[in-house]
Amino acid sequence: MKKIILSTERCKACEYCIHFCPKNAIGLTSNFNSKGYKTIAIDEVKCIGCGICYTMCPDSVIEILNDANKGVAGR
Amino acid sequence: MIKEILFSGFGGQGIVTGALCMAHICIQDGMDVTNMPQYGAEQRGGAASSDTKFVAPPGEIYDPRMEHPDVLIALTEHALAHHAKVLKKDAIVLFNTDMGTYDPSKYPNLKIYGVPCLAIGDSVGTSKSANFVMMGLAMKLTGWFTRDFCVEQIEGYFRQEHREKLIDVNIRAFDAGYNYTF
Amino acid sequence: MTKELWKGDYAYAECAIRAGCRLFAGYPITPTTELMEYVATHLPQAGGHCIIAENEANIPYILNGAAACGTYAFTTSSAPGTTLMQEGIAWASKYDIPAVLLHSQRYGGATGTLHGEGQTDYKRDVAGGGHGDYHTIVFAPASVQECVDMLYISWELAYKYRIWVVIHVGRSLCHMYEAIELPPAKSTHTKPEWCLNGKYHLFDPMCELLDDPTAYVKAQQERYNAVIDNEQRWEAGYLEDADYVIVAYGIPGRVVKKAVQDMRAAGEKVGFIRPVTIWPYPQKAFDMVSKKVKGFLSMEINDLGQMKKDVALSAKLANRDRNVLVYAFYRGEYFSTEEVKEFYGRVKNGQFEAEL
Amino acid sequence: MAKNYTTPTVITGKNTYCNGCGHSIVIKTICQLLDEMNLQEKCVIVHGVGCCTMLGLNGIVKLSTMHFSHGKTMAAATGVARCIDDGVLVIGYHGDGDAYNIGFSETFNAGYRNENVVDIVINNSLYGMTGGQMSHTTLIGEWTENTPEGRDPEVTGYPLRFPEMVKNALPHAFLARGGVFNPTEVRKTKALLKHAFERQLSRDGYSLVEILSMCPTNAHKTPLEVRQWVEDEMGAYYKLGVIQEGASRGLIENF
Repeated sequence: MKKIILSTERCKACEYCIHFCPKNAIGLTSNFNSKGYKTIAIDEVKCIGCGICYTMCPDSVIEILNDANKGVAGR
Repeated sequence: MIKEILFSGFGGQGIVTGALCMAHICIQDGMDVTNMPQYGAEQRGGAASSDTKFVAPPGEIYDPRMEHPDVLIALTEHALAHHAKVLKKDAIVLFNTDMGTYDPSKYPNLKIYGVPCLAIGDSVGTSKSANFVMMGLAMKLTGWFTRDFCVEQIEGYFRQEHREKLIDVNIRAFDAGYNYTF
Repeated sequence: MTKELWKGDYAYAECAIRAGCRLFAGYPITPTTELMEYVATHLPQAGGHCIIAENEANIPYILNGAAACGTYAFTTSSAPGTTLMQEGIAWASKYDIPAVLLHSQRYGGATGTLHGEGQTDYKRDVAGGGHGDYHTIVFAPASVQECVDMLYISWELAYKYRIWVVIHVGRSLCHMYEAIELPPAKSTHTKPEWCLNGKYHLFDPMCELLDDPTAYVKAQQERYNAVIDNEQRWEAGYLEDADYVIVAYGIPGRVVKKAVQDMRAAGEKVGFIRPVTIWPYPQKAFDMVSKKVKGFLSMEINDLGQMKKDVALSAKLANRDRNVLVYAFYRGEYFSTEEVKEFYGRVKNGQFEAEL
Repeated sequence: MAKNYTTPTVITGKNTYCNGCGHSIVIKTICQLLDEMNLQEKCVIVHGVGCCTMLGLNGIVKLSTMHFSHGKTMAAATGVARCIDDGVLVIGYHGDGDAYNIGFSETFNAGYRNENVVDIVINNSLYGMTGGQMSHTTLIGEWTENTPEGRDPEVTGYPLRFPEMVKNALPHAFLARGGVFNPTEVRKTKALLKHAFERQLSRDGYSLVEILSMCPTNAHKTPLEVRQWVEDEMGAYYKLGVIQEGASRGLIENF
């Protein structure tokens, strides 16, 4: 079961993730975080867990656990 | 009593080497030594001088630079003209007559000896060992060190510097100077 | 142990290797070129690195990088080269990184000259040299033996206080030969905890500044005050009953000592102070001078009189209730024992006006 | 294959870079690699002065970092590389201004001596921290604060391709150029960095990886516009990929 963790407090709304999502699963919400940026939200149904948004995200907002049983990537 | 010997001439004439070998001889005799070379930007041909001071029994030499030499080995005219005023009264000057002349009347307070040191050096091997010809003569005139001790230490000095091929020619030059008669 | 004849440059190079220096970066410049040549030959044999740097400006950074890893680092240069190095020494104070510089002065500004002895970089070395609030310990030895002894303990002091140490010598001390005893080789030192090893830790003391400025400032002041309290070194004589005290450092200090001994033998009430550290300046020596002292004579080899104000300040601090006169003798040429005596005679007879 | 994408362990989450800044992506990529290669406690980053300074000073990562004066990054990294224990990764991390303008001598000479370091240069074609002035890598015609009419090469010279300049002239271990303007290039860049790290750990010498990056703030555009500009304009002038793959240290006798 896929799990998406968003640290929206870190988000600076650069929209790289939205631009590159192959499934158009990401969008800006109308919520503001404490830095004053609009935050993102991911449609978990559309998401295929490809990790492109994770790769491009400058602020480490997005984490995707495709396999929650497996340890953290690279460890 | 601090003794002082000054080698002076052009760079390349063995000024620094001669004075340093002198310092080596002194330290091997258990004395306190300083040696202060002075040379210009030119590697060869600029005015150079090197001053060796020594004192026995070992005591502190307060001023390591040249003050009032007891002996001047002048390999050029300039060396004599430049340093004559600082020499001690009745200092011994060994002047290289192969490369210039001097007017004894200008230096009444000095004991100047004209020595054709280049020719003497040439006759025993090379004119480049003129510095050791002068050193040999200086040792004879001052009696600071015996001939045998100097020869032994000259050999030791060049061995220490890994320049063994220079030992023989320089000892021959030293002897030629030591045995020179006016 | 018998004394050996060593050229200054070679002696310092050998001493540095024996003291545990394992990284040297240098750039050829008279009169310290021979030091670099010796290090380049012998340091790799001892398992160290000799880096022939591209210019002097980068050398302190190479040293800072190495010293940050706990390695005893060393460089040497002459006046124009050390000027380029000041930036890196100032930056070392950011992380309190310790290293050692042997600075052989030339006489004069710009390229300077090599024909005489000079003390023209006193002002810069004592003040620190670069930007920011920092000091370096500055040794001003007067003989090859003393310089060797200072260099031998330099890294221990540098690491103890986390501060650069500058050995401030004249040209002569590098080129001259003297009969000296070299100290034995030290065993390897343990690297301090603060040094870089690849693990994350707070390496930058300035980070504390962001959290607690007062604590950081207090720590800095305590560190420098400890240096001032503990590391003043000097040689002095005949201070207890001296009417006049002559102050000179480096090789001129030797000349002054000899002149003072001669004058004492002739019945003159004169003493001498030869600062061995010029930062911290040996205030304690001035405190030991007779409170009835009539004046201090500052003697140095430069054109503008760079040390005279330090002498005046120390004289003032030692005699706060009155104005002790300071007579300054400075010129860009060596002076002899006779000239010291003559200067003293003129001061004593009121023929020389006090400058400060 | 199910793969987990998690934030690297050394990233603290505090990030003081502007929105859309390429630095953040590069730093995250480096940290990912450190996690994968298990080097979190065996790494020293010597960074330059400029926006790269925030890497160490602002606590963005929990790594051993140090920095010195403008342009002196590779001089300090030289000292560290010579004296640090074997098996510790030494990274020089700086921008194009630090590496190619003020620090040209240091960068070149560290490579010239073939010091055992990885030099990562973030090329965003301008000085970021000072507010967007021309650097050596500013493109012809590009607007910056001090080239208001666009960069004129007749006056300011031509943009510098440093890796190409030293390519095959010196026995560098590895020269390459990557980019962080799209996910494909980020992943390729990660592979380049990994290769450079491996070459450094096997003590093969100097590696330089230049990375094309975005600076939306000083370009006065949105992150997405700048990303497109980097991909189209900078990518055309600065060719991506491996530029030099040097021999291992033992084999360079006949260089």
